[in-house]
Amino acid sequence: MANDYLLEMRGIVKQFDGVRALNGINLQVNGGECIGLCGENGAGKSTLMKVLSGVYPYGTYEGDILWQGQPLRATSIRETEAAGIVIIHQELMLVPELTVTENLFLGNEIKLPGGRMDYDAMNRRAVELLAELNIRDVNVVLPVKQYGGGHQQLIEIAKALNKNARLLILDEPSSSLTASEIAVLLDIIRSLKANGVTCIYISHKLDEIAAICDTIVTIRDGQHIATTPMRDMNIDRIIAQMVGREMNQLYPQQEHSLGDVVFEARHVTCWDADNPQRKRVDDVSFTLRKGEILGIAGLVGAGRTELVSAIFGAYDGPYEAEVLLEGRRLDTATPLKAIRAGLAMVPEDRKHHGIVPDLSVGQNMTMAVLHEFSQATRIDAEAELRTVREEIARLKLKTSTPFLKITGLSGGNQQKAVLSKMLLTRPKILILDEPTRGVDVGAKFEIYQLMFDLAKQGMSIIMVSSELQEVLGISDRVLVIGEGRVRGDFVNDNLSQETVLAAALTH
Amino acid sequence: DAKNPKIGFSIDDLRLERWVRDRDFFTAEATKLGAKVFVQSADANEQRQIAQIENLISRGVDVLVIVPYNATVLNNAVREAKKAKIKVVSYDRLILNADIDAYISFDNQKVGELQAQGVVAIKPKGNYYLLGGAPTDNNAKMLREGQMKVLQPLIDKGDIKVVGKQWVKDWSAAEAMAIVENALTANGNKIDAIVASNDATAGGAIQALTAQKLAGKVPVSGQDADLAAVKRVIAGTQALTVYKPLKLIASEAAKLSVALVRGEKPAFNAQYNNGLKQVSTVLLKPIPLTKANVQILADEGFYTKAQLGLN
Amino acid sequence: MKSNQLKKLFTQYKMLALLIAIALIWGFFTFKTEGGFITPRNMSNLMRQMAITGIVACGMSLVIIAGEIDLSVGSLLGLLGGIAAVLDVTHGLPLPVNLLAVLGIGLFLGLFNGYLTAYLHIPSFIVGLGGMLAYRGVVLGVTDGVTVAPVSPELVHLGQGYLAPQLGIVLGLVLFAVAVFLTWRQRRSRARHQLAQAPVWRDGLRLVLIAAVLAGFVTTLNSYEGIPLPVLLLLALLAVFTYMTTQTVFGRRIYAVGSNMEATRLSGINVKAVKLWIFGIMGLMCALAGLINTARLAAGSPSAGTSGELDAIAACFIGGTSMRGGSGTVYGALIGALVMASLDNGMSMLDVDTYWQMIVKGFILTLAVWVDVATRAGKR
Amino acid sequence: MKSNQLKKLFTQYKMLALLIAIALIWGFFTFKTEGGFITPRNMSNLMRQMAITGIVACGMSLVIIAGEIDLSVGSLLGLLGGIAAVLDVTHGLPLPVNLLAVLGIGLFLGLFNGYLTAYLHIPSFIVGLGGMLAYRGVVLGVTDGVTVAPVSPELVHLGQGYLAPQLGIVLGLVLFAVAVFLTWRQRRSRARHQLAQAPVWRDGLRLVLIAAVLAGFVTTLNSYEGIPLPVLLLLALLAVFTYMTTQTVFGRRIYAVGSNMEATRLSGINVKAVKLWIFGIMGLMCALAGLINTARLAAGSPSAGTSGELDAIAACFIGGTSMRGGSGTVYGALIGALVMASLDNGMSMLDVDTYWQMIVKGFILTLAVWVDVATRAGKR
Ligand SMILES: Nc1ncnc2c1ncn2[C@@H]1O[C@H](COP(=O)(O)OP(=O)(O)OP(=O)(O)O)[C@@H](O)[C@H]1O
Ligand SMILES: Nc1ncnc2c1ncn2[C@@H]1O[C@H](COP(=O)(O)OP(=O)(O)OP(=O)(O)O)[C@@H](O)[C@H]1O
Ligand SMILES: O[C@@H]1[C@@H](O)[C@H](O)OC[C@H]1O
Ligand SMILES: [Mg+2]
Ligand SMILES: [Mg+2]
Repeated sequence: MANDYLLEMRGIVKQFDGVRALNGINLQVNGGECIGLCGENGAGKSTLMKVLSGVYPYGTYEGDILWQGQPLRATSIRETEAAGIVIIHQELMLVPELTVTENLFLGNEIKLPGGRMDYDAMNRRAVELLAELNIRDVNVVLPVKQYGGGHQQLIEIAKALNKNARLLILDEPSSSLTASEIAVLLDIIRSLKANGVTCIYISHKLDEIAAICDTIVTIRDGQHIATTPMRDMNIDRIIAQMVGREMNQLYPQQEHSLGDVVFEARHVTCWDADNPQRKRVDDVSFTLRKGEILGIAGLVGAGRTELVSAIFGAYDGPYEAEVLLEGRRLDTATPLKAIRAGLAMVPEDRKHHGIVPDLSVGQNMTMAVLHEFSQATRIDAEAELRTVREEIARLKLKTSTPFLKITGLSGGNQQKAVLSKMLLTRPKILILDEPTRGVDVGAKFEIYQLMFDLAKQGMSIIMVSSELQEVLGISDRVLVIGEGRVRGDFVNDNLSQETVLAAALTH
Repeated sequence: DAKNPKIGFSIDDLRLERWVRDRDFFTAEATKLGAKVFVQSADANEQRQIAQIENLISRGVDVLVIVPYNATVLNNAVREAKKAKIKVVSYDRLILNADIDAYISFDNQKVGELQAQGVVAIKPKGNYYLLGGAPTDNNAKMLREGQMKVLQPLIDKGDIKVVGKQWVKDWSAAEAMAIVENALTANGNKIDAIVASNDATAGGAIQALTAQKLAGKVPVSGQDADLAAVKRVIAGTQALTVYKPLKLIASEAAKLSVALVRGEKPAFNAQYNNGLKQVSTVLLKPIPLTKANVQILADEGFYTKAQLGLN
Repeated sequence: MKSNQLKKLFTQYKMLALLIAIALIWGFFTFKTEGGFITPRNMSNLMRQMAITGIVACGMSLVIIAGEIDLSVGSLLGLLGGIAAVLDVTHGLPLPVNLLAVLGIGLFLGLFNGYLTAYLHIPSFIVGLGGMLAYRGVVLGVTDGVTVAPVSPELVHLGQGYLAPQLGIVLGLVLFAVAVFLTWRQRRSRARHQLAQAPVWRDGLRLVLIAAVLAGFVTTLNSYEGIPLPVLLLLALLAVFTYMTTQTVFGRRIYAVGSNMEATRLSGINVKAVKLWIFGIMGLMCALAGLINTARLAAGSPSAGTSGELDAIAACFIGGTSMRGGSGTVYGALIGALVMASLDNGMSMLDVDTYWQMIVKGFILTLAVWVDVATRAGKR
Repeated sequence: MKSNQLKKLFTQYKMLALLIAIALIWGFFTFKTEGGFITPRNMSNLMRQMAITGIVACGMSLVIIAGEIDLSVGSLLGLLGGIAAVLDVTHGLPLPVNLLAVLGIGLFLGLFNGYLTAYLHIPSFIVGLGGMLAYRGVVLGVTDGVTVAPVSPELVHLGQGYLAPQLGIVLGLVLFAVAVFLTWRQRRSRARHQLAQAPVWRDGLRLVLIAAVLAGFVTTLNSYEGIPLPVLLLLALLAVFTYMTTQTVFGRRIYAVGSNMEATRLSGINVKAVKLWIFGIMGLMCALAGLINTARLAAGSPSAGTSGELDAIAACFIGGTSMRGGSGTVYGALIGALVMASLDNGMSMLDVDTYWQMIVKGFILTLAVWVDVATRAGKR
């Protein structure tokens, strides 16, 4: 069966510890086109691209990859790069201690005889590369850790461009870029396309996809759903394909009444841990009413995580914050004090800040309140188990047994376990930082429902989210943060995305 | 049993040259007497030595011959042996405060005297440095006593000034070298003689002297007649070593052990107080060895002529 | 469920593998020594020889589970043993006072190490390295570089005494009763929570096995002189530590801290305090080990405990404690200590040259960890 | 830009702080020994005494920068020194052949350690622990437990020889020329990249200082006997390693691996190979150190190098290498070694009791790392 696809992936299956992240995916790519790869969080987009780019070497997945009609069985990234496949990873993959130039050329150094770095040549080329991306305020001989997330993302893109790709994979390259930077990026992709480079573009910002992609491929739960030319699509239809149902089902809108102001954060200011001159959060104040769900929106890097960490006493660097609950000033210098005062936070980075991998599901859930189960010194295992079982039932947490190691759960269920850990402390104020990141639709829906239930019972909730629709879908009020400052405070009364975005982007 | 006794030989540290030879001579003689020898080396670690002694006891030996690393810590181990009706012989170094049956050694005080005399013969006056042995070794103290017996009168007379003295951990050459290097510096090289307590430490000292081009000019003593040391004596960088015929002590010890098992009466010629009791002792005579009489070693077959480079 | 059971089986297997390894080692040595290895006297020796490393390994396993390391324990053990000897010999303190003093100092120094690590954020590796030097220095200072002897018979008894045989038998019976009770309680609790129950015959078999081991243990040691006091102490520590790590809040937190310190902190747990106390316990264990060591030597020696940290660390790793923290057991560490002690004892009985002994031990340590790493799921 | 300068200043400060610390230490000892400390002879001793630790520390700093640790180096050094002695004394191999053989074996054993770490994924801590035991065992086997002596004068010369004074002067001049050239090149390159340029007078001052230090170094050593060969070797290694870590592709990859191994791997770099070779180089350094050590003792001693790993590791940490990998310098490690050696030398000249020496060293190590940790920006 001869075909003239540039790339064909057939029946790709990839498992992690028995969980199928990719479940027999097929993908065809024509030379010169730009594919928009869409799917929800956890659909398997990044995993598919990692298989393609050799991060997961041949033999660790099932299925075949045909590159220009020939089987590609790469065992290392070097081989795929040699073939012309280059990937920009979703997570930043820079080496903080090395300079911008050294990062740009990592693995592709220009050498002088004797294995010497040809710094002159590399620096010259680095400046050129960054100029192509319209970046002029980066000094290529300084360590990359001195630059923020947005710049680092651009440096990653430049690193990939430096590799003369035939197929360029961009996995959420724009998540930390400003609008003007995104415009430059899209221009670059257009000119690459004009030069015959094929692209696979992954983004949750569907307008970007609509703007530059020729073909839309959607996947869901590790399976291929559809391949459609963009001209037959619009954003709503992409979403429908992604989630498998209509938008309005996504958010369980439920009425709940708001009480008086119970919580207040005043003058929260955070300084960068590595650079005490720089403010990450600059004098933010806001209030919260009983039973209210406050959505905090903003671009990535706006400082939302820092803001809520500081309130919870978990921020790494120096900070100042004045926190009042029911009119009383709280001491929230450490998470321990915050929890005792009635605050709880589900952190953004589940893997590093949420779960304790060596403990079981149940042990993770009771961690924060374990002392409540202990008589004298001994843990009352039966009481603990009873509580865990109740919680599992209440949150519809899917686990074979409470004794399973938590790493054996799917992301969404891990998230529920972490949520449960915090709910067991019976907080008055619940802070959720990106609570649905990496969570599948069903679980998402359940989490939303739970949030409404809690709000109805009088709990106040602060939810940080990068998904604007989520913010608009469930918040009573929306606080917009930009560059560490409050850029807007809206009551969510048919609030539009445009209004929020405009606020986030104003300077 | 009495006819073919089992002997356990627990040695401090086979990393010191002389003990290797002691082991070989001892085993040879004991085998000749119909005994079987189990050898253990504790590598200068007291805990290991105790464990090894305990293991030898379980092994069912009839007599234990011990070269203690630390003379003071074997009390319990010896008690265990006694409980199992095992005879205990202290070899070369006296085990203190313990109920041992016999001690066999060269007269260590005498060795110390010979060392001091050998050096004094060359440098009757001047600045002396005293390089002692391991602080855990009872012999080191006896040696120092012997040395002082010779030196004290001269010190009192004002002929000799002791500019420094140190104990050398584990009789280590490297440690001795650093000590002497720094002593030379601290005294502006004005050290006229070094009384070193054995050949390993002497080797370190001479290495430090060599760096100052003082080797051969400053007399250094030693003991054991280690091959390297004998070569230094021949080369003139070491003034003397004290030759303790190891074959003699080893075979005497083997005979002594077998005799104890067989209930015979060994020929003791001295008594030492080890803090707990008077220990019956066999004392052997050490021989001072200088360039003039090294050929004894070849004559006695301690080394071959080829080894010594004498033809 | 399946993968879970599989993993559980494997964890059980790992301990089983170690026990089989011990059985093989013992069999080999017994054969080679024509039975000498397995005699009551040698078993008694073996147990006593492993006691000191075992006591330190108990504490060390907590430290490693919590994701830290303590290199100062050898010196600390030496220091505390030295202090015990000085207090006994020079100051003639009565034993109970002496014990209390030494335990107090041990606790204090352990907490000090913990403070440097947890509150001043000096990596524990460095704290240990510094402590290794400094505490050894203090030992030399305290003992004045000479061996402090002879210590009082009461103190010696701690290291060389035995439990009267009758009491040993009673102890064995009590332990067996406890095992029966625990099995019964577990079955009841599993039944109450409708959890899969092991078949009765398997629990029965397990009890029979436990009975056999206990009987063997007690009669063997009794047919020599009884259970040596250090071994008794080790058994008690095993019980206390197992209880602590599996049943108490503090124990659970040790695993949490080692597994993911940041997540633990964000769950409102005072991770610094947890670490502080782990080091405090380590200090207490050093005090106990130091006392036993001084008792065994019947003297306070300035070089006591040298490189004791390595033995303890090796025991933990052989016993399956993970280098990265978060997992491990105290009984694993003790089995590790037993493996090492058996090798030492057997090879020394066989008259194997020291150099071979060291090579074999180094090899076994690396091999054990390699097997552990290689059989863990996941590629990288 | 400002914060950048600040940090740079601080990094410079750290080295400066160390240099000031050395100056204070030297001043103190000079005062206390009434000048004895600062005599050419003692400076020569001091440098020679630090050479072995320095050589090992060069290799160790790479290992630590790459995020690993190697505890086997002390034993490995002893083993390789022992092999050198045996080949020399027993087999009478000519020096060049001997050198090649020992370096080859060192490389091989280093690569073997690296293989276990990088390819079999055994944590380097364990590999080191196992190696520490096993290699020491092999030394005992190879030397048969006896000190192998006397080694040939050629070999001894390696450890005790000196560079002829005239050559020393030439060397000093060449080094100064290199410094001038490098300063000029740096100014040019900074100008090209529009980085803030230090004022000319400051670079000038720096060169004057360098000239003074070089002149002092050469004349001091020359007024004794010349530059000792081990010190020369150390200087050469400093140059090679600095060049390697700052200018070569391999060197930069060491930092990349230690700083973010995953990112490095995903950049298509064979991180396993990088680690393998780092351990290979460590093996080579052990060979050099072992040779020098044997030469210095004029004998192969079975206990040579004992606890050499601790000195080297301490030197790296005092010199500002980060425990977590990714940052550190070779010259920092050498300054760290110099601090330790100065303390050793000075205190022993003052006849300070060993125990105080150990306490002071342990304290200084912990203090140095604490200062490092505490002055790093950030709260936790
Ligand atoms: N290394 C891993 N170990 C275990 N599970 C993994 C691993 N990487 C991914 N997964 C799981 O595989 C599934 C697919 O993840 P993947 O990262 O490919 O999603 P994605 O579509 O890129 O999502 P997102 O939009 O959030 O980036 C998820 O359920 C995730 O939890
Ligand atoms: N992966 C990263 N590596 C380095 N720096 C980052 C990274 N991600 C974010 N940053 C830095 O952190 C700053 C603030 O990030 P923060 O997490 O507070 O943003 P946020 O508003 O919470 O966004 P989000 O949570 O959606 O990522 C950014 O300006 C950026 O400089
Ligand atoms: O022969 C010496 C011996 O008597 C002493 O005890 O230890 C060192 C040896 O050199
Ligand atoms: Mg992804
Ligand atoms: Mg965030």
